[in-house]
Amino acid sequence: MDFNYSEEQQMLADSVRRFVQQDYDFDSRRQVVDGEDFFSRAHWQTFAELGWLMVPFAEEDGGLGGNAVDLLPVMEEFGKGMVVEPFLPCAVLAGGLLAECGSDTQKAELLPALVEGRLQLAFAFAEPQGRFNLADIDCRATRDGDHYRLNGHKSVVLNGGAAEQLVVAARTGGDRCDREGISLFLVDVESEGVTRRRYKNVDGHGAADIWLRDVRVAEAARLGEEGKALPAIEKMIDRATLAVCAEAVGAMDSALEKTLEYTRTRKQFGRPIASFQALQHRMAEMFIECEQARSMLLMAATQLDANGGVAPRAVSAAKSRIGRAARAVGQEAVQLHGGIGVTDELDVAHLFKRLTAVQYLFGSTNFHTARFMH
Amino acid sequence: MDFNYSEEQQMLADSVRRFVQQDYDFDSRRQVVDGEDFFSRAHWQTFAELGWLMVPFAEEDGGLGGNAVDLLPVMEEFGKGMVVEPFLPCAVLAGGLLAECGSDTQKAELLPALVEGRLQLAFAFAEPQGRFNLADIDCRATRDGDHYRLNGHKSVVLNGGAAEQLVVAARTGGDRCDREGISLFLVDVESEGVTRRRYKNVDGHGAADIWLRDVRVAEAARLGEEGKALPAIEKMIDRATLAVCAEAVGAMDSALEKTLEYTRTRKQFGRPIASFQALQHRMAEMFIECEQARSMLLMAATQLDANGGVAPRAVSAAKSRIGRAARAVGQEAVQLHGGIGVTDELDVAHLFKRLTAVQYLFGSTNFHTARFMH
Amino acid sequence: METSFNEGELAFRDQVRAFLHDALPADIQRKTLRGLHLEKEDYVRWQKILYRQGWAAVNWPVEYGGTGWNATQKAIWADECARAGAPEVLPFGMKMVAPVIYSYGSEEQKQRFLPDILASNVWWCQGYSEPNAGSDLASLKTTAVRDGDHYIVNGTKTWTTLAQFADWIFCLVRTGGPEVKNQQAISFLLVDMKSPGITVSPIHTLDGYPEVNEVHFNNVRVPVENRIGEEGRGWTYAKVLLTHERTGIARVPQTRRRLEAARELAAETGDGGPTLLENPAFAQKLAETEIELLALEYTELRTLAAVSTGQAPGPESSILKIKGTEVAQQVDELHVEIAGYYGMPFVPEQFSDGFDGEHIGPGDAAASWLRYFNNRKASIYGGSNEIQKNIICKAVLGLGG
Amino acid sequence: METSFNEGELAFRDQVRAFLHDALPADIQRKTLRGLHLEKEDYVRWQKILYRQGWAAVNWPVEYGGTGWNATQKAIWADECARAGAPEVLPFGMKMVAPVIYSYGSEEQKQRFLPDILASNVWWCQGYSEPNAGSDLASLKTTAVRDGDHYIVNGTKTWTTLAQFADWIFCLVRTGGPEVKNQQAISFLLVDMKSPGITVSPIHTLDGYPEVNEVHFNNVRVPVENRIGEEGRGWTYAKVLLTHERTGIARVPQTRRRLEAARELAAETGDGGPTLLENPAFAQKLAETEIELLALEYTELRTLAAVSTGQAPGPESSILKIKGTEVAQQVDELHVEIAGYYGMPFVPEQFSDGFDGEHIGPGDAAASWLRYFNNRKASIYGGSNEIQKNIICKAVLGLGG
Repeated sequence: MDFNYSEEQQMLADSVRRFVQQDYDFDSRRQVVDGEDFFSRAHWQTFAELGWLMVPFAEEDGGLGGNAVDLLPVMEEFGKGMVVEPFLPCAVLAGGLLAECGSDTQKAELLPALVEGRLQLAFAFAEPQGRFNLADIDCRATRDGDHYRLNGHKSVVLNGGAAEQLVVAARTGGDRCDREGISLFLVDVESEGVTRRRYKNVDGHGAADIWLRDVRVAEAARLGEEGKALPAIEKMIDRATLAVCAEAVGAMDSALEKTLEYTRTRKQFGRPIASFQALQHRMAEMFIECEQARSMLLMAATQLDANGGVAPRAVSAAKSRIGRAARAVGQEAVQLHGGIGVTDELDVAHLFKRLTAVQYLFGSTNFHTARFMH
Repeated sequence: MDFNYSEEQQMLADSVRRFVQQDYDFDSRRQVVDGEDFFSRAHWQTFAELGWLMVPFAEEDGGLGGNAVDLLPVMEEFGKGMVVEPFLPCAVLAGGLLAECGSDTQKAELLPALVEGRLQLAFAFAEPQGRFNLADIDCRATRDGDHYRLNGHKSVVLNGGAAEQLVVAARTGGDRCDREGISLFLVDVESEGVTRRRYKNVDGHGAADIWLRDVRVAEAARLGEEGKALPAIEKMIDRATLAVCAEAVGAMDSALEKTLEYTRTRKQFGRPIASFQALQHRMAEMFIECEQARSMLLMAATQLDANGGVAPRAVSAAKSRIGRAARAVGQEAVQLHGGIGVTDELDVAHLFKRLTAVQYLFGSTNFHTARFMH
Repeated sequence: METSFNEGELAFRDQVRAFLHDALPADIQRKTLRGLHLEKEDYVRWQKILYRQGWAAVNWPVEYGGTGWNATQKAIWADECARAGAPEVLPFGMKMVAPVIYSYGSEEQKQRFLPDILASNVWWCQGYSEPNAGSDLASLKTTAVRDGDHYIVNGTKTWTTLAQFADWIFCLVRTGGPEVKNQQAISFLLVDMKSPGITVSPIHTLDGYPEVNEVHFNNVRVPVENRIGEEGRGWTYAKVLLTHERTGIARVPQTRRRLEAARELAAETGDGGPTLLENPAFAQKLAETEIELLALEYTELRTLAAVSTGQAPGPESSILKIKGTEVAQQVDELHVEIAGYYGMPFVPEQFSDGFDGEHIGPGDAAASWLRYFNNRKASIYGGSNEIQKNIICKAVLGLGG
Repeated sequence: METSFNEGELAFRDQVRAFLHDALPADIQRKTLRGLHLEKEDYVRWQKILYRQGWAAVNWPVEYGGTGWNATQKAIWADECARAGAPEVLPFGMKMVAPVIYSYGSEEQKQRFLPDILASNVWWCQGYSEPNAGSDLASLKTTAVRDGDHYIVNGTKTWTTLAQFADWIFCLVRTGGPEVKNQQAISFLLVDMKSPGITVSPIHTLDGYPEVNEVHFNNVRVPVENRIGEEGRGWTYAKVLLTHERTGIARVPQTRRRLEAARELAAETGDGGPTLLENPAFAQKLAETEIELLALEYTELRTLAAVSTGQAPGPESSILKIKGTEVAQQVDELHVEIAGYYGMPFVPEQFSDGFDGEHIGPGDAAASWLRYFNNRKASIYGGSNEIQKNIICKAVLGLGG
C-alpha cells in the first residue's frame, strides 16, 4: 500500500500551489470574482500552458493519463486557494463526457481546443424539477429529419455563462426518471432558441440558467448512442464528485489552518483564545474531521481507478462523509472566528460559502447517504 | 400559565423525597435489588400507607385524582433514587387498565386490594416478534363455551415475576398487527398452563417471560369489550410512557448533580477536573439537555390532562426528546467519571443503566420519533 | 399546573388577530414572510402604525407608554405577529436604550428621548462591541475624556447593526484611566450621529448586505448631560439590560413560522420522483427540529412563568439564547436543503425593492442560502454561545473559571 | 498510490484462511462470534495453537520469535482473524511488556521472560493506573524503596484487567523521592504475582463481570534484577510503548465483523411488520456508521503506510483511538437497538461456560446490552479520549496548555 503521490503528481501539486501563492491571494481572487466573466481568461491560459487542462484526459486523447487520483493534487490546491476558474465544469465534466462518449471526429475537433484553453464547455444536466436525480430529465430532443429539436430548461449550469458549447442531456425517449432514453448533444450557445441568464454563485463561481426553445441540432452533434447516455453521465458525475471532494478537503485544511492562526493571535480576557480548552477540543475535532475526510477521498479515488472509473458506492460514501465534514469544519471555522467570521471581508467566510456549496453540488449529503445504502 | 406543582403535589414530592433520602440510599437499594423478589415488600407497604398507590386513580376509583401531572412528582423522585418497587407496572399500567376497562364488579374486587398494597399486578403486552408495535399481538384467545383458551408468549413482562394477577393482551380476532380484535384478560398466575421465567433486568427491576399454554379463562375475566382493547392499551401505555419520562428527568438531574460533585473533587494534573473548560462546557450541555427534557415532560403532561389522557403526538415527542437526553446525559456522566464510572460500585453507573432502559421501554427513541411524524 | 388560555386571553388573541389583519401593510408582510430585506421606511411605517394603536412598546412601563400586558399577553402578541408576518421591532431603541433611559436616566433625559423612541421618530443604534473586544465587553478601548461640560470621545465601535440609518447611538465608553478597575471605568453615553467627527463605514456580511458597520469617533464632543446615570457605572447598567434582554431571544414564534414554511415547501418540492417531505432523512430531520423547538417553547414558558411570579429571569435564560439560535440555524439548513441547486445563485439584488426582473429558481430558494449565511451570526452576536455556556457553568453549575 | 493486494499478498491471505479454518477450535470461535466471555483456558489454548504455527507474536522482531510480516500481511492477518472469529491476543504479555523487554531489557531478562510469553506459559497483567491517577500517569504514588538488592514496593494499582489469572505484573513505580522531577522518579518493574504481600480484589464492571481488579502491594520484595533498564526512566519506556501501541487500536476488523452481524440480525428482526433493516432511521444510522468505519479504515491504512516508509506513528494516531472507540460504541448501540426489550434481562450466567438452561430472548440479545455497558470503558481506558484530544492539540495543532 502506498498513499503517497507519484513524482508527477507531486510536481503538479507544487505547480498549482505556487500559482495559488503567487497569483491568487485573497485580493487578487476578489478582483477575478468581481470581473466580467467571473473568472480570469489570463489564468485560464496559464492553466493551459502549464498543462493542467490535460490532467483529466487519457494519453490517447492528448492528456496526461486521466486517472481519478491525478485530479486530487490539482483540486486540493484549488480548494485551498478557492480558485474559481472553471476547471471542474469545463475540463473534468464536459470535457470528460466528450472524451467518454464522443466520436473520433468530435474529439479531434474539440479536445485540442479545450486542452489549449481556446474552448469553454459546460455540461447542462440538472433541471428545476429533478434535484439530484440524474435520470430526472424532462428536456426533450425530438427527431426532425437528420436533426433534433431541443426544448427544456437547465438549472444552475456551472460555467454555463462563459461556455461556447454546451453538452446537453435531453430525452430522446421514455419518461421523466426512466434510465433509458437519455442522450447527449453538443449545442452551440449561439444557436437560435438558446437563452441564457448568467450569474455568479454564492461561492464566486460563474453559472447560468439556460432555456432551450426549439433549438435545432444536427444528428452529428449527438455524443454517443441515442438513449444510452445515463451510465456515462453517472460515471462522469461521479468523477466530478470526487474532484469536488478533493477541493473540499483542501478547503477544509485551509479553514482549519486559518482558524488555528486566528485563535492563536486573537485575545480575550487577556489570553489568546486558542488557550481555552473548550475551543482547543473543538479544533481537535475539526482536525479529526479533516483527516477522516482525506481518508475517504483516497478511498474513493483508489476505488475508482481500480474499477475503471465506476465505483458509485465508494463515491457516495466519500461525498456523504466529506459533506458532513465540510459542514462541521465550515461552521466551526466561522464560529471560532467570531464576528469577523461572518463578514465578507475575511477569506474564511468565503471558504465557508464554498464548503456549503460543495455539500450540495452533485447531490447533497442525504442524497449520497441514501445512494450508498441502496 | 403556571408550571408550579400544587400544594398537594408538592407534599407528595416531599414525602417521596424523604423516603428516598432516609430509606433508599445506594447500599439499601442494593440489598433490595439483590433480594428474593427484586423489590421490598416492606417498602411497598409504606407506599400503600403513605397513599402513593392511590395517585394514579380517579377519586371514584378510590384514588387521589389520577391526573397525568400527579404522576410527575412521584416518578421524578423515584428516578433520582432509582426506586425499583413496581409502582409503574403494577399501579400505573396494569392498575390503570383495570380502572379504564374494568367493570364495576372487577374494579370493586381488585382496586382496593391494589391500593392497599395487597395485590401485585402486571400487564403482559409485548411479544418476541413485535418489538414496540402494540398492535402486533400474536397471543390467541379462542372461545371455548363461556371460557377462553389463551396461547402465547409474552416478553419481558415488568413485575411479571411478582404479580399474582396478569392483565394479558390477546387476540380474539384478526391477524398480527390488526388494530381490531385485541382483548384484555385477567389471568391468575396460578392457573394451569401459565409458565413464568423470572429474572432481574439490567436496571434492577424485576421482570419475567411468560408462556400461556391452553390457559382457561372465564368470560367474566375479560376486561372491557371483546376485540376493542387497543385504544385503551395505547392510552395507558402513553400514560406509563409519561411516567417513565418523569423518572428519566429525575435520574438525569441526579446524574448531572453527581457528575458536578465528582468533577469538583476529583483532581488531575493538580487541579479539580471541573476546572477544565472542555469538561465545563460538556456539563453545561448536560444541563441544557436536562432542562429541555423537563420542558418536554411538562408539555406532554399538560397536553395529556387537557385532552382526556389522549395526546399521542405529545407523548411521542416527549419520549423521543427525553430518550435523546437520557442517552447523552447518561453517557456523559459515565465518561466524565472516568474509570470509576464503568464499575458496578458507583451509583452513577446504575443511573446510566436505568437511563439506557428508559430509552427503550414502551418504544425506542426512533420508534417515537416516527410515531410523532405520522 | 395550567398552560391553556383562559377566556380573556382568547378574546385578547382575537383582538390582536383582527388588528394585524387590518393594519399590516401587504407589501411589508410579503417581504417578512419571504425573508427579504426590509428598508428603513418599512420598519418605521409599521412601528408608527403600532404607535397609533398604542402597541409600540410592549415591554415598557405603562407610565412611559407601555401596554401593561402580562407575560401571557406578550407571548400571544409575539406569536400572532410572527404568524401574520409582521416585521420584528428593531431592538436598539425600543428594547435596548429605552429601558436604560427609563431605569437609570434623569427626568430630563426621559422626557427628551423616550417620546421620540415610542413614536419611531428617531433611529438608534448600539455601540458596545469594539474591533478587539468581542464578547469581552470589559476590555473596551473607546475613551471619553472630560473637557468642561463635554466628553471628547475617540475610538471605534463595530458590528453596529444598521448604523447607516441611525440618528443616535448609545455607547459604552471608558471614562476612567488605567488605574481604575476595568468595570468601574466604563460609562454609558448617548451620542448624536450628526456630531462632527463621526464616520460610518459599512461591513458586508456573508449575504452581501452591509448589515453592520464600524463607527469611528474622532474627537467627538458629547455634552456631559448625555451621560446616563453615574460616571463609571455604565457596565452595570448594560449588564442588567443584557439579562433582561434574554426573554424573547428564544424567537420561538419566528422559528416556528419558518419551520412550517419549510414543511410546506418540502411538500411541493420534487425529489426526482416523490417529494422531499417523503424523503426519510429529510422528514426525520424536520421532525427532530420540530421536537427541539417544542422543548424550547416550553423552556421559555417556564422562564416566563418564573418571571410572572416575581423571579427575575436568571442565568438559566442563557439556554434560550443557545437553543434559540441553534434551532433557528437548524431550520435555516432545512431551507438550504430544500433550495438545492437553486440556493447557489448569488443575485441579492433580486430581493431588494425595485427589482423587476424574473427571479432565479422557484420562490425564494436563493434567499434561503443568503439567510443561512447571514444567520450564522446568531450564535456569535449578543454574547456568543460559548460565552453563554461560560455563564451557565459559573452562575448555574457553580463551576469556577 | 496503490491499495489493492498483489499476488503474493493474495496467496498469503489464502494461507491464513486455510490455517484459521483448520486450526480454530469451534467452541472458541462460537464464543467470540457471539460476544461471550472467554475463559483463561480459551485464550491460552488458542495462543498455544498459534505458537505451534509460529504465528503467536505478529509484531515481534524475528530474532525473538516474531513473524517478520510486513504491514500489509499484518493487516490481512488481523482482518482474517476477525472474520473467522478468532479471539484477540490479550495484549498484556504479547504486546505490552514484551516490546519493553526486548527493547530495553537486559540479555538475561530477554532470555528469562520472552520465551514464556511467546509460548503463553505465563499470564501477564499491567500495573500502570492508580486509584487517584487516572490518565495522569506522572502522578503515581506506588513506591519502590531500595533495600540492598531488592525494592520494597507499597501501593495500589487499579483497573488491572484480568489480574485474577495473572502470574506476573509489570508496574510503573516511584523510585525517586519528592525532590526528583516527577517523570524522572519512575521506574519499570516486573513483579511475580506470587510474591508475599500482593492481594487482588476484583472490581465488577457494568456487565457484572469482575473484569478488572485492584492489586495491593504491602511491603512486597522485588529483586532489583527485575527492573527494566535504568532507574528513573520507566516513564520514558512506557511512553514510547504507548505510542507504538496506537496502531491496531482502531480495531477496524473487529468492529466491521460486529457491524455486519448487526446488519444480518436487523434483517431477521421483525419491527412489528417489516424488518428493522427496513426502518429508515435504523438503516440510516447503520449506513452512517459503516461510512465512518470506512473512513477509519483508510485513516489507519494511511498511518500504516507512513510507518512502512519509516515514519513512526505520530500523535496523529490519537485519531485511531478516538474514532476507533467511537465507532465501536456506535455499533454497540445498533446491537442495543436490535435487542429491544430482550436486552433488558440481566442474566449474565447464561453467557458463561456450563450454563445449560434456555437463553432468554432470541440469539444473544441480552449479551448486546451487557457489551454496550462494558464497552463504555473503551473511551476511558488506555488514555481517555479527552487525553487523546489534548495530545492532538499539543503535538499536532501546536496549541499550548
